[in-house]
Amino acid sequence: MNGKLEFIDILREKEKKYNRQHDFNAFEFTYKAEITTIHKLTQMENLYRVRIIDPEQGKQFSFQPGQFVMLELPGIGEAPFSISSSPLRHGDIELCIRKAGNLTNFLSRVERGTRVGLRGPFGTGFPMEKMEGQNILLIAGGLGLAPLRSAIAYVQANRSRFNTVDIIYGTKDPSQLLFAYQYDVWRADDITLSIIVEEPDTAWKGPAGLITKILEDLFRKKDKTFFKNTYAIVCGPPVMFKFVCTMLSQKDIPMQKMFVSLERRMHCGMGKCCRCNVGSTYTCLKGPVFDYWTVMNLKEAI
Amino acid sequence: MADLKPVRTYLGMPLYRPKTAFFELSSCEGCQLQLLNNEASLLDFLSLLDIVNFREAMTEKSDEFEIAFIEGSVTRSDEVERLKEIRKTANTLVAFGSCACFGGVNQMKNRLGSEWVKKEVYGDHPVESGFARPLEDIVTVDLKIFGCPIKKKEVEKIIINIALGKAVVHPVYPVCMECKANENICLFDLGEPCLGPITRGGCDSWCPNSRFGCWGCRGPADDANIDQLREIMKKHGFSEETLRDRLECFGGFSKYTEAFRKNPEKKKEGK
Amino acid sequence: MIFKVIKKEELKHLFDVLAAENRVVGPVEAGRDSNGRPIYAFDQVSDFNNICLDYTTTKISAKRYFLPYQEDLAGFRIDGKDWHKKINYNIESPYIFFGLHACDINALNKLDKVLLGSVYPMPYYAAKRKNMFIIGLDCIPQPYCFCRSMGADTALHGFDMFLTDMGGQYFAEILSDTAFNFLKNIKTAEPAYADRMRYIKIIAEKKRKFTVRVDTTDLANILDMEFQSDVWKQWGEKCLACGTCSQVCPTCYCYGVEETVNINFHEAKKTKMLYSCNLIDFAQVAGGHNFRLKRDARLKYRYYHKHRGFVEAYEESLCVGCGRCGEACLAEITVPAVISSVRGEES
Amino acid sequence: MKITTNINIHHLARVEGHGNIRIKIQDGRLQEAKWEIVETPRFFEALLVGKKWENAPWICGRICGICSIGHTLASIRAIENAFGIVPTNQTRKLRLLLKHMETLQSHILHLYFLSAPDFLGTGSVFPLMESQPDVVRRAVRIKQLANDICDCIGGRRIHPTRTIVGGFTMLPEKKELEAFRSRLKEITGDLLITAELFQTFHIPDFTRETEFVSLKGDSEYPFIGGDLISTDGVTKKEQEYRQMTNEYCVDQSTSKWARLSRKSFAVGALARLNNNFSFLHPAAREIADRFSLKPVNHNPFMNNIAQLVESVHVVNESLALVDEILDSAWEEPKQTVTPQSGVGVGAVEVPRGILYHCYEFNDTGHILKCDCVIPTSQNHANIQFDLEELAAHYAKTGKQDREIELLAQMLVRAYDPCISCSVH
Ligand SMILES: Cc1cc2nc3c(=O)[nH]c(=O)nc-3n(C[C@H](O)[C@H](O)[C@H](O)COP(=O)(O)OP(=O)(O)OC[C@H]3O[C@@H](n4cnc5c(N)ncnc54)[C@H](O)[C@@H]3O)c2cc1C
Ligand code: SF4
Ligand code: SF4
Ligand code: SF4
Repeated sequence: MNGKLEFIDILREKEKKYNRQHDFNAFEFTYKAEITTIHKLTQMENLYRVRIIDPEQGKQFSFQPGQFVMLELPGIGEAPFSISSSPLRHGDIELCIRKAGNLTNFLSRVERGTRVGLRGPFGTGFPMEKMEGQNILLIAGGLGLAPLRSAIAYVQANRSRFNTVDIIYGTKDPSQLLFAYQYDVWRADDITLSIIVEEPDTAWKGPAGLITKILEDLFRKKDKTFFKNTYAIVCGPPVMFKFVCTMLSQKDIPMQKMFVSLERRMHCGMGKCCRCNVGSTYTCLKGPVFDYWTVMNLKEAI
Repeated sequence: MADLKPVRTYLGMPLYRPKTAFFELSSCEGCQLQLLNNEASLLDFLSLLDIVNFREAMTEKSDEFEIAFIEGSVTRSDEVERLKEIRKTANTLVAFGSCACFGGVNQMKNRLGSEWVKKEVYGDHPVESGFARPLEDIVTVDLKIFGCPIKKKEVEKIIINIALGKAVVHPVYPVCMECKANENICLFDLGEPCLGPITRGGCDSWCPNSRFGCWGCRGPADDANIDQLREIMKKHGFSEETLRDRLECFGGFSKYTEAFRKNPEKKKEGK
Repeated sequence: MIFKVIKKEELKHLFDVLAAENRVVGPVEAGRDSNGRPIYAFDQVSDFNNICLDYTTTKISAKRYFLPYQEDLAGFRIDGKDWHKKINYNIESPYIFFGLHACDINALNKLDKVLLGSVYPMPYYAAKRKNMFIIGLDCIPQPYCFCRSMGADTALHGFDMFLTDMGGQYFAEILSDTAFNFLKNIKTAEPAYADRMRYIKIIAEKKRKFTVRVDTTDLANILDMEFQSDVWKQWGEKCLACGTCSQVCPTCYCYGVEETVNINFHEAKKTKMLYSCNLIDFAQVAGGHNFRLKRDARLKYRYYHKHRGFVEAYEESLCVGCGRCGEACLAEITVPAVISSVRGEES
Repeated sequence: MKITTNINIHHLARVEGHGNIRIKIQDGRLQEAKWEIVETPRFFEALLVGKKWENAPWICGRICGICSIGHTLASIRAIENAFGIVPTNQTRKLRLLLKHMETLQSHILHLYFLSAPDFLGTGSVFPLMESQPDVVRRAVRIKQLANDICDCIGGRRIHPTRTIVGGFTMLPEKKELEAFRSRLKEITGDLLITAELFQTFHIPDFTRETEFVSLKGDSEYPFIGGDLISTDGVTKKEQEYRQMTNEYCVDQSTSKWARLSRKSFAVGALARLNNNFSFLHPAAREIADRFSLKPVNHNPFMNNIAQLVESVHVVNESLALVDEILDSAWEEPKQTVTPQSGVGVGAVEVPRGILYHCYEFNDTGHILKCDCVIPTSQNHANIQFDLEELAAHYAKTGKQDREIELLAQMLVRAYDPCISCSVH
C-alpha cells in the first residue's frame, strides 16, 4: 500500500518553448550589474551607468524607450526606474534617479563598482516605429525627461525617419534642468529644443512660465497639416500631462496618438502585487506607457 | 565601551556606529531591560552601538553622545532640565517606549489633578510632581519607538537602519492586520474588547496572540477610525467605560480621550 | 470523471494511509466563541478524529498554505560591494489537504489565473499549489454564503477528489490518477443507480438552502458607472482600514516587499508580506503622494478590482462568495450589502 | 592614617532607578552617610482610583519592568482575595512556575550583570564579553531559558499578557513545556559553575544585626501568599500586612520607608532564606553550605549568595512542577469573575522581597483605595543604617576613600534595589 505523495519540482517542469516571461525561473531572476559611473546632474538627481556583468546576458537584454527596470540593492530596497539611455546599447544602461526615499538615498551615497540587481525590462514602451514619417512632439516636465531621453536617443539614431522633432521641456527653476550638457548635441541633430522654467534666476535668459505657455507659442507657428501628422509623448507629473494633453486635443491630435507614462507604486513589476493598479489595470503590465485615450478611460488615473 | 569590532561596511559603505546614551525619566525601566533581553542576538546588537551611557548596566558614563534613547515620561522640573540638556548634545533624540512617546501609564494621573494625587499617596508630606508628559511636549523628538514594552526585534531593526543610514518607517496599519496573519481568533468573537482595529501595528499582535485584547500601547494607526470602534464596542455590549479605560491607558489616544473627560489643569500647565 | 462511493469508516482508513507518510492539513476546531459555537481553522492534523468534516466556513481561509502571510522571496550573502542572491521557493515536501469546500477550491482556481497565468508565473505559489493533494468536501450553506451568486458553489476542477456526504457513505468524484491510486488502499464501490439519484437529490437540496443572493448582472458596468457614487463615502466612513477583509479572503493576493539586512551585516533578505488595498499607504509613492488617501477610495478599489477589473481580464470576478470578509469585518461591511447599495437597492 | 573624604554618587549605576549615595568623613570620623532616593513618583496608587478592577493587574505590572510578573501576580491575588476567588490547582502551579522563572531571570541579571562586575573589577558586563565570553554566555543562557518559560506561560517576559484575574487567558502547549525540561536540567550545571565563580569572589565581611521579614512557609519555601513572619518573632496574617510594614515618609527619599520591631528591617532573598531555610531544596542547601550561609545571617552582602541559593532552589522546584503539570490534563484556564465590594490583599515574594498589593472595591468592582508596598521601600531604611555603620566602620579602620566608595556601592547593590519600583 502506498500513500506517499511525490514531490514535484516545478522548475524542472518549466516549458522551454516559451520565452523568459513564461518561465518560473524568471520571477526573481536578477541580472547582476555594476554601477560603472555616477554623474551628478543636479542637487537631487544622479545619472547612473549600470552594466550587466555577464556579456552574454548583456546582449540578451534589449528594451524599448519607455520601459523600466526594477533596480535592487540587497537589503536596502528595490524600485522601478525608467531606462534613460539609448535602446541601441544593450545591457549597458543609464538611469536617472532622484533621491526620494530609502533606496534612492542609499544609491546617492554608494560608490562606483557597487553591484546592483536588475530585473526587467518591464512594461510597455513608446511605439517609436509607428511614429516614423511623422512629426513628433516630445514634451517633458521635470524628471519626465528621464524616460524621454531614451526616445530622444532613438530619434537621434534614426533621425531621417522622422519629420520635425520638437522637444519641449519645463522645470521649476534653472538648477533643476537635467542633461544640460546634451542640449547642443540634440540641436545639432536638427531637433528643436525649447526650455522654460517657472522660477527663473538672474542668469536665466530663456522664457519663464508654465510649459503650456511655450506650447502655445509653438502651436502658433504650426499649421493644420502639422497637427494631422503628429505624435506626442508627454512625460511628467499628472497635472502637467493633463493640461498638455487637453491642449493637444484641442488642436485635434487624436488621443490615441498621444502617449504618457504613469507612475505608481510597484513591488514586483510583473502584475502580481497589485500596488500599481489604476482602477484595476496593472501599470506594470499594460503601462507605464499608455495612450491618452486609455488613460482617460482608466478610473483614478489622473 | 571601547570599539568592540573594527568598522564594518555594507555594500562598500562604512557603517555608522553612533555614540549612544540611554537615559530614563519616570518609568519602570522595562524598555531598557528589554534591550538586554533578546539574548540570542545581544552581542551583535551591542556591537552596533558605541554605548557611552547606560546607567542600568554600567558605571562609566560620558556626556559625549550622538544618539540619546530616552525612556519614561516627564513629570518633574529636574527632568525637564535634564531632558533639555540631553537635547543640546544629542543629534538624534529617540523617545523610547510608550511613556516617552505618549506619557504612558503615568499620564493616567493627569485626569485627577496633581494636588489630589499627591495627597492620596503622600498625605501631607510634600513632594514635587506635575503632569506626566511625553518628551515631545518639551523638546523635539526625532524618532519614536512605540510600545509598552518596546519590542526588541523592532529596536534591532531600527538600529540596523540607523547604522545603514536608512530611514525608519513604522507600520501604518492597525494591529488587526498582524493578528489575522497570526490566525488568532478575534477577541470580539471571544467576547472580549480589543483596540486592535485602531492601534498601530508592529508588535506582531503581541497581546491578541495571548487571547488578551489590545490596550493600544502603540498609539493610533495612521488612519484610525475611532468613532467606528466605539460603535463596535457598543454593539458587542461593552460599556463606554471599557473603551475609555483602554484609550486612556497609555496616553496614545489622548487627543480622543480628552473628549471623554474634561481636563481643566492640562490647559493651565500647558506647554 | 470517475465516480465512487466510499463507506464512512473507510475514509478514516484513507486518512491513516495518507497521514502515515504525508503532512495533512484539515479543518479543526480552534476554539469556541462567546456563545459556545465552534470556530474552525485549517491546521495540521495527525489524528482523523480531530478533523471536523462537518465544519462550517473557517474564519480564515486556507490561503496561508498557498500564499503565506509572510514569505522570504530571496536571501543574499553580502561580500564587499558584491553579493549573491539565493532563491528558495519554500517547499520541501507535499501536503494533503483533507476537506476543502468548493468555494475555497474555486478561490484557488481564480488565483491560478493570475499567479500561474501566461505572463510571469509565480514559482512560490506554483511550488505549493502543485505539491498539494486536495480532497474536496461538500458543505452546508451558511447564512452569509453567496457562493451560488458568484458561480462558485460547485468546483469543477482544481482538486484531486471531491466528497459529498450521503449519510452513511460519501459520493466521490475522482479527478486525478494520484487520487485513483490512493483509493486502491481502501474499499470503494461503483455508485449504483440509487446512489447516483441520491447524489443528484442531495445536490439539488443543497442549492435550495442558499439564502443570500448577490445580483451580479451587469455588475462590472454598474461599478464603472457608479464610480463617483455617494454610497462609497458611507461605507468609507465605517471602514476601519484594518486589512482584515483581505487577510481572511481566499482570493486576495496583493502584497508588499521589504528588504532587510541581518544584524550581522553579512546577510540580507527580501520578504514578501501580504498586504491589503484598504491600508492607507497601499498606493502611496515616494515623496508622499497618495493615490488613494481616503478610506472610501480604497474600499471602493477593493470592490473595483474584484468585481470589475478581474472580470475584464478573466471574465469572472475575483470573489467566491464565501462571506468571510463580511463575517470578519467588525464594521459589518459585507459584499452583498455593498453591492446592493451600489445598485441603488433599498436595504 | 585618618582620612577626610566626600563621596558623592549621583544616580548610582547598575541598579534599577535613581538613588544617590552621600558620605562625608572628617579625620576618620563619619559626619554623614546618606542613601537618597530622588526617583520621580508615578502615583500608581492614585491613578487607579476610580478604575475598574480589570485595569489593576495590567497597569500595576508597569510599576516595575524587572518584576512585572510579580506585580501582576500580587495584584491578581489581591483582587481574587477581595472577590473570593480561589485559584484552581492548575492555575496555582502555572503561576508558581512563572514566578520561579521571574525569580531566576532577575537573580541572574543581578548576579552577573549588576553585581559580578564589582567583584571582577569592571564597570559593567560589557568588557567581560571580550575577556570572559564564557561567563557572559552562561549568564545569557540561564536568563534566556527563564525568559523563554515566562514567555510561554505568561505570554511575554515583561508585562505579561496571559495572567488574568481568575486564571489565564490561555494555556501553553504541553509540548512546549516538555521541551523546557531538558533545558532546565542543563542549567542546573550552569548554576553550579556560577557557584564556583562566586566562590572565587571575596564577599566583604560586614554584619549589622537587623530584622528579616518574609512570607512564612508551611510546607514549602514560600512565594505566593500565606502568613507573614519576621526573625524577631512577629507573625501576621496576609491581610494584616500594614502592621508588618508601617510605612512612613522621610525627607531624604521619595520612596516611603518601613519599620517593625527595630528601626529598620530587611526583605529579599536573604530574609526569605533566614526565615525558611529548612524548606530549601537539598541541592540549594548544598550551595548554601559551601558559602557557610546559615540562618540567621546578618551580612547584607550575603544577599548575593542567597540569590544564588534561591536560583538553584527554583530551578529544581520548577523541574518537579513541570512534571506535575505535564502529568495532569488541562482544565478550563480561567474562572468567571464576579466583582463584590471589599478589601483584598495579595502578598507575593518577588526577587527583591515581599510585595503587597491591596485594593478596596465598591460593589461594581471599582477601586476606591489602592496601596502597594514594595520590597525596596521596606529595605531603604535598612540600607541607610547599614550604610552609616559600614562607612563609620571603614572610616575608623582607615580604608582608602576609593575603597569605601566601592564598598558603599556594593552594599547598596547587594540589596538589588529596585528604586523606581519603590517610588512607584
Ligand atoms: C514606471 C516607473 C518609472 C520610474 N522611473 C523613475 C526614474 O527614471 N527616475 C526616478 O528617480 N524615479 C523613477 N520612478 C520613481 C521611483 O520608482 C521612486 O522614486 C522610488 O520607488 C523611490 O524608492 P525609494 O526606495 O527610494 O523610496 P521609498 O519611499 O523608501 O520606497 C519604498 C518602496 O515603495 C515603493 N515606491 C515608493 N514610491 C514609489 C514610486 N513613486 N513609484 C513606484 N514605487 C514606489 C517601491 O517599491 C520602493 O521600494 C519611477 C516609477 C515608476 C513606477
Ligand atoms: S483580536 Fe483585536 S487585533 Fe485581532 S482581529 Fe480582533 S480586533 Fe483586530
Ligand atoms: S497588542 Fe496592543 S497593547 Fe499589546 S503590544 Fe500590541 S499595541 Fe501594545
Ligand atoms: S471578497 Fe469576501 S466573500 Fe469574496 S472571496 Fe473574498 S472573503 Fe470571500
